[in-house]
Amino acid sequence: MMFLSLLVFSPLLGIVLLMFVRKTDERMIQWLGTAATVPPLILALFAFIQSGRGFRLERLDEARDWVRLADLPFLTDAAYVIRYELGIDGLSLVFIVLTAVLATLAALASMLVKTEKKGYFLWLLALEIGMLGVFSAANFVWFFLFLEVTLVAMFLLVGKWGGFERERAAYSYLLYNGLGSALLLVVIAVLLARTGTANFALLHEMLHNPAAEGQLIAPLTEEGRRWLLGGLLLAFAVKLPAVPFHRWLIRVHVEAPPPVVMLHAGVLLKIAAYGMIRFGVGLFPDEFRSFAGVLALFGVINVLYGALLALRQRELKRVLAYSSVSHMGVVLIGLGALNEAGIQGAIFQSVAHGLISALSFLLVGVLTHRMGTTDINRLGGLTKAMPLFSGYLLTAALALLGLPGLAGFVGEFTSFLGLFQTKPALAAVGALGLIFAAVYSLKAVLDITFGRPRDRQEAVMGWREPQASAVSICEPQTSGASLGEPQGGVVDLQGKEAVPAFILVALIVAVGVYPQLLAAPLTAVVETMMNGLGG
Amino acid sequence: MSGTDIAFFLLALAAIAGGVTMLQLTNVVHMVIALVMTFLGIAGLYVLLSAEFVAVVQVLIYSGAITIIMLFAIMLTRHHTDERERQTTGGVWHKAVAALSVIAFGLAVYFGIRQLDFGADGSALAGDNARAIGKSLYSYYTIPFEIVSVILLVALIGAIVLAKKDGKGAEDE
Amino acid sequence: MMNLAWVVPLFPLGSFILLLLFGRRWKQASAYVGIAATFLSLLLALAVLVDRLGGSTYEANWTWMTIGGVTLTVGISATALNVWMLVVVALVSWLVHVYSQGYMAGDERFSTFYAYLGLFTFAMLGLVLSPNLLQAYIFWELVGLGSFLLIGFYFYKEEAKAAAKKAFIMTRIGDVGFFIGMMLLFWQTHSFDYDDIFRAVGDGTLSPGMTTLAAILIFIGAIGKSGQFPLHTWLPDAMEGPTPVSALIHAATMVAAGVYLVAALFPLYEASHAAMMTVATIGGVTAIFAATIGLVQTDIKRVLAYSTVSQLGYMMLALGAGSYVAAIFHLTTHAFFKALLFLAAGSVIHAVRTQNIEEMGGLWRRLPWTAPLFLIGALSISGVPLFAGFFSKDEILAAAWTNGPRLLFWLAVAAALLTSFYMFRLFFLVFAGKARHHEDAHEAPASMVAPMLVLGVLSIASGYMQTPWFGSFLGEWLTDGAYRHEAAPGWIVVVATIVSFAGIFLAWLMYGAQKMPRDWLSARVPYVDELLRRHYYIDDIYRLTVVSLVSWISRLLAYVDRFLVEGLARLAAGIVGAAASAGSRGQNGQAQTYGAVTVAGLAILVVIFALTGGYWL
Amino acid sequence: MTLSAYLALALILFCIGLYGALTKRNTVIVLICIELMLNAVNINFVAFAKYGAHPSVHGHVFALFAIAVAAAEAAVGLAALIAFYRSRKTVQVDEANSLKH
Repeated sequence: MMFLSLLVFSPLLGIVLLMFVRKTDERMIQWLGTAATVPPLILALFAFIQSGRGFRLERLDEARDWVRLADLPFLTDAAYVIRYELGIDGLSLVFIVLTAVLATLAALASMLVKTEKKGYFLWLLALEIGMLGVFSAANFVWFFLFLEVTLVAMFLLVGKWGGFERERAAYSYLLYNGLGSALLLVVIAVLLARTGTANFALLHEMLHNPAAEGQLIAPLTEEGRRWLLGGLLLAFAVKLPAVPFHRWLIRVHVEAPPPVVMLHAGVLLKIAAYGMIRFGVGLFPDEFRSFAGVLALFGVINVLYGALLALRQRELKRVLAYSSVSHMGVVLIGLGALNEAGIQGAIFQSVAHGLISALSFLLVGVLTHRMGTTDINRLGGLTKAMPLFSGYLLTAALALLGLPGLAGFVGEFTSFLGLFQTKPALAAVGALGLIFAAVYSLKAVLDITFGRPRDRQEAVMGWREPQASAVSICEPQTSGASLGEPQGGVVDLQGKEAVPAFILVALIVAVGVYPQLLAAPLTAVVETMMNGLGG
Repeated sequence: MSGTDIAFFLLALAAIAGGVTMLQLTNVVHMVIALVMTFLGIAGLYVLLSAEFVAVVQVLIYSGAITIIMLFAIMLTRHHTDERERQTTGGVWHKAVAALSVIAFGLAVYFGIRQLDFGADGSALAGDNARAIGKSLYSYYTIPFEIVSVILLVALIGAIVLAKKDGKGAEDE
Repeated sequence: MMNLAWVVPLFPLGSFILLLLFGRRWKQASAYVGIAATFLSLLLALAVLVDRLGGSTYEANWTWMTIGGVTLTVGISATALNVWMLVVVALVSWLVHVYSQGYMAGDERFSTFYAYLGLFTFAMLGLVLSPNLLQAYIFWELVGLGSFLLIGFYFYKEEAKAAAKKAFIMTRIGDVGFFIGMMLLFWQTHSFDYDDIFRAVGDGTLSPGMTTLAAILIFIGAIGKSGQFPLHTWLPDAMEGPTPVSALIHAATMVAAGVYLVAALFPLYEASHAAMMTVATIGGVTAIFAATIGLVQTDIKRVLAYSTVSQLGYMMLALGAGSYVAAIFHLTTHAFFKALLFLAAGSVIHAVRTQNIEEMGGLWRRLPWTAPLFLIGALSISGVPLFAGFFSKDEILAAAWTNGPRLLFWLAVAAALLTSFYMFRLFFLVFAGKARHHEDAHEAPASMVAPMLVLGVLSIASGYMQTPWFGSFLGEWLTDGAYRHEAAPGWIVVVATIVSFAGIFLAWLMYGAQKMPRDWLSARVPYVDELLRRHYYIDDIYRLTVVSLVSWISRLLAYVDRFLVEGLARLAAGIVGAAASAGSRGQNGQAQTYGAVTVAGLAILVVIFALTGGYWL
Repeated sequence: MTLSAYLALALILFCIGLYGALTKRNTVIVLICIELMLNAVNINFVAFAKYGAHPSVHGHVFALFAIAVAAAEAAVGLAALIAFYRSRKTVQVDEANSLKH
C-alpha cells in the first residue's frame, strides 16, 4: 500500500507542474496551485469516510528501510535502523483532514496574493506536504524531518510575502521554533540512542513493557524519563505557544499573509498539541502525571493572559493573535486534566480553533483587500456596505467566544469538563476567560461591523478617534497592507471568496451541532491513551 | 628480565629522550636531529614487535626522507634566526592550558590502557612478514593501496604547485 | 402527538435558515414564512399540551457526543413545566411575529429581523424542552445570541451597538456561573440529566455544601439572564432593540428563562436552605430596587423594562419562598400582560415616533384600541382584583408570608405599591392630559392590534387558572396533584388590593388630576431623586470598579507583555549576541590557540567519560 | 613485554608530540611534532598486530598506509610552508594570523 505516501506527497505533482508555468501567468498559477491541493483532500476524506465505515487504519501502515545507523553484533536486528514509516490512527486522521481542508481553502483565499505568485504557491504546497507528513509519520525522525519542512516553508512565506515588518516576524518565527526543534531533536536523539528505534509503536512497547526493558541499549531511569518528557513539553510549549513563549505568534499573525495565517493558526499550532498528546501522553504516561498540574496552570494562565491582552488591542489581527494564545491555553487545560474528557477536549479545541481561526483570517484577508487596513479605530459600520462579510465576521467572533452550537464551544466545554473533574478550583478560574473572550471578540468585531459607517477613503487616510491615550500603550500599529493596495470601491464578499467562508462556517456549525462526528474516530485513540495512563 | 625487556626499555628510553630533548632544544636543526633518535628508537621497537618490514620502512622514510626534507625546508627558510628569540607561542596561560590538557588526556587514557592485555603473544607473526604484507597488500588491500598511490601522486603535484614561485610574488620581491 | 414534541422548535429553525438564505429575495413576504412557522409550532405545542393534560409523558434522548465511557445526550423531556413553557413561548412568539409585520414594515432588513426572531424562538423552545443541564446551557446561550442580534438590530446606532454588547457580556458573566455550577454537578454526579442530579441530591451523593454551591452558581446564570440585581443593567439598555423584540425577549420569554431554570432545578434548590434564601433575597431586593428606579424613568420602554426586572424579582422571590407554582403562574401571567404592555407601547411609539413620555399625552382618543388594551395590561400588572396579575401576585405574597422572611414579604408589598404607581404614572402621562402636537398620531394597523387583543384577553383570563375561589388548576397539574394551596391569612388579599389601589390613586393625584405637584419627591429629597434617575449609579460603580480593574490589569499585562516578556526574549537574544561577539574576539587567528582549546575540550570529555563510565541520566 | 607497555610508550610519545604541536613556534617543528604523533599511532597499530585480540599482519599494513599518508602530508605541509615563507618572510606559526575575527 502506498496510500499514505500518495496522500502526503501528492502536492508534489502540483509543485512539479508549477515549475513549468510562466511566472506571469497568474491565472494558471492560481488554478494549478489550488488544484494541487485537491488530491490530498480527496484522499484524506476518502480515508476518513472509510474509517467511519469500519476500515482499520493500521492497514495503511507503510515501512521501508531507509538508514541503517550501526550494525553491531551485540545489537538486535532492528536496532538503530531508521525506517521510512508512515502510519495513522484516528487522532492523525482528524488532523490530516483538517490540514487538507484548510490547505485547499487557503489556496482559494490566496487569490488575493498578487506578488511572486509562483514562488508563493510552490512554498505553500511544500508547507502542505510538511504538515501532512507530520501527522502521517510513524517515526520520530520522519516526524522531525516533516516538521522542519514546515518550518522552512513558513519562514519563507512570512519573510517574503508578509507585511511591513515581515523579516522581523520571519526571524522571530524561525528563532523560537528553531529552538523548540533543537530541543525536540535532543529528545529524539536520546530516545534513539537508548532504545535503538524511532518508531512510535516500538518506542511505546520498549518504554512500557517491563519485559521489553531488557532490549533497551541502556537503561532509562525514572528521572531520565522525566527530563525527556520535560524537554518534549518545553519544545512543544514554544511551538504551541504557551506564555511566555508567545511573542513570535503575535508577530507572525500580524505580518504573515492572511491565507498563510489560515494554515499557520489552523494547523501549524496544532502540531504542538498533537505532539504533546502523541508523545507526551502516549510515550510517557506515568511521568506525564507529574506535569499535569503545571500544564493545567499554564493553560489557565494562557487563557487569561491572552484574553486580557486581546482586550486592549485595537488591531483586528492582534486581537486574533492574542485570542489564539488564549485558545491554545484551553488545549493545555485539556491536557492538564489528563482524563478522557480532557484529552478529547484538547483535540476538539485544536480542530475547532483550526477552523475558526482559518475563517477569521480568511475574512481578515478580505478586509485588508477591501479597506486597506485592519485597524479597528479606522473601521466601523461595515454591515451597511458589506452585509454578507459582516455576517461571516460576526459568526467568526461568536465561534471565537465559544457560542454553543459552534465548534469553539465543544472544545472549550470538553476541556473544562475534564479539568473540573481533577482541579475544579483552577478550572473555575480558567472559566473566567469565557467572559473575557466574549468581551474582546465582540468589542473588536462590533466596532468594525456596527456603528457609524466610514467609507474606505476615511479608513485608508487614517481617520482616528481622538483617544490617543488608549492607543499609546499598545504596540505601534501597523496597517499591514501587505496584499497590495486596496482596489476599487468597497464591495461585499464575492462568490469566489464566499465559498471558502461558507465551507468553513458549515464545518464549524457541523462540529458544533453534532460533535460525535469528530468524537467517533477519536474514541479508540483516547481509550488507548487512557489505558496507558492506567485508568 | 629477559633480553627483550632490556631492549624494550633501552629503545623506549631512546625514543622518549629524543622527544623530550626536542622539546628542550632551541636550535631547529638540533631539534630535528633529536627526533631522528626517536624515529630510530621506534624502528627498533618495531623489530621487537616482529615487524621487521615496518621497521625498515620507518628508518627509510622517517629517519631518512622526512628528516632530510625537513632539514631542507629549514635551510630554505632560515634567515637571521635569533637564538634568544622565543621558541614557543603564547603566554604562560596558553602553555599551562596545553600542558594540563595533554596531561589530563594522557592520564585518562593511561587508566584505560593500563590493564589492557589480550593474552596473545603473536608469535605466529615472527619471520616472514614482508611476504605476508606483500600478499596482503596486493590481494586484500588492493584498492586502498591504489588509493594511497593516488594520494601520493596528488601530494606530489600539490607540493610542486604550492612551492612553485608564482609569477606575481616574484615580481613583488 | 407527544412524541412529536421535538419538532416544535424545528419550525422556527427552518424559518431562520430559509430566511437567511432567501430572505433578501422574498423581502416583505418573509413575514409569512416566520408567522407560518411559529403558528405550526404553536399548533403542535397545543397538541402536546392536550396530550400532557391527558396524563401522558414523554422523554427521548439522542447521542450528542461520547467521551470515553460517558455519553452526553440531547433530547426532549415533556414534563408539565416544559410543556407549559412550550405553549407560552410558542404563543407569545407567534403573536409577536404577527405584530412585527406591521411594526417593522418597510424596514430595510425586514427579512433579517424575521430570521433572527426565528432563531430566537427556536432556541427558546429548545431550552424549555431540555431534559438535561447541558442542553439547557446550550440553548441558554443561544437565546442570548438571539437577544444580542435583535438588540443590535439597528446596528448603525452606537447605542444599539453598546447595548447589544453589554447584554451579551453581562449575561455571559452569569452564564459562566451557570457553566461552573453545571460542571461541578457533573463532577459530583457524572451526569447532566436532571433526573440523575435530583437522585444524587436525594440519596445524599451530593454533599450539602456542594449542593448549595452548585445551586448558587447556577442561580448566577439566572441572575444574568433574568436581569436580577446586580446583573440587571443590561436589560433597560436592551430597549434599544425594536419594540416587538422587547416584548418577546425582554419581557415575556428569555428573561423568564432564569425563573424557568430555577424551577426546572427546583429539587436541587429545595435541598439547600441557603440557596433558597439567596434566591428569595435576590428576588425581593430586585423587586423593590427596580421598582424604585421605574418611578422616575421618562422613556416608556425603560419604565416597562424596570418593571420587568421588578416582576422577575417577584418570581424569584416566589421560588425562594418555595412556591414553585406561584412563580410559574406569575411567569405566565406576566408573559401575557407584559407582552401586551410592550406591544401597546410599541403601538404608541409607532404612532408618535418618540419614546419620551414627557412628550406624549392625550393619546386616549387617538389610539382607541391601544389605549384600553394598555389599561388592561396596567391593571393586570398592578394587581387590581379580577385581573390575572392580581391572582398570581397574591399567590406570591402568600408564599412569601408563609415561608419567607417577614422583611421580604413587606418588601414585596412595597414593590407592589410602587408598581401600580409607576404603571399608572405612565398611563396618565401617555394617554391622559392634553394632547401634545401629535395631530398625525393614528391607530396601528390590524396586524398589530389583533395580537394585542389576544394578549388583552389572556391578561385577564390567564388568572383564572389558579384562584383561591375556583381551585388551583395550574398548581395541581404542574405538581401532579400534590399541590396544596398555602394557608395564608386572608388579610393578605386585602392588603394587596389596598396597596394596588393606593398606587393607582397616588398616580392619579400626581399625574391624572394633578392635585399633587409632580416634583413632590424631587423637591423634598433631591438626592434620592438623583439617585433613582441615575439607576443607583450601578453602571457607574461597575465602570469604576470591575471595568476599570479589568482594564487596569489588562494595561499592566500589556506592559508586562511588551517589556517583561519581550524584554526577556531580547535579553536572551542579547546574551547570545554578546557571547557571539566575545567568541568572535576569541578568533585571534592563532591556530595553536584553537588547537589548545580543542584539546582541552577533548580532555574534559575524555576525563568525564573515564570518570562516569560513559552514561549519566 | 605486554601490550600495555607499548601502548603507554605510544601514549607518552603522542603527548609529547601533541604538546609540541600546540606550543612550538617554528612551523617546521610543529610539522615534525605531528609526525611524532603519527608515529605514536603507528606503534599502536604494530603493537596490536602482535599482542591484540587477533594477531595478524593487518596492523602492519595500516602502519604502512599511515606512513605513506604521513609522508604525503609532510611534503604538502612543507610546500605550503615554503609558499607562506615566500609571502611573509617568516616561518613562525603565531605570525600566520590573518584569518581572524
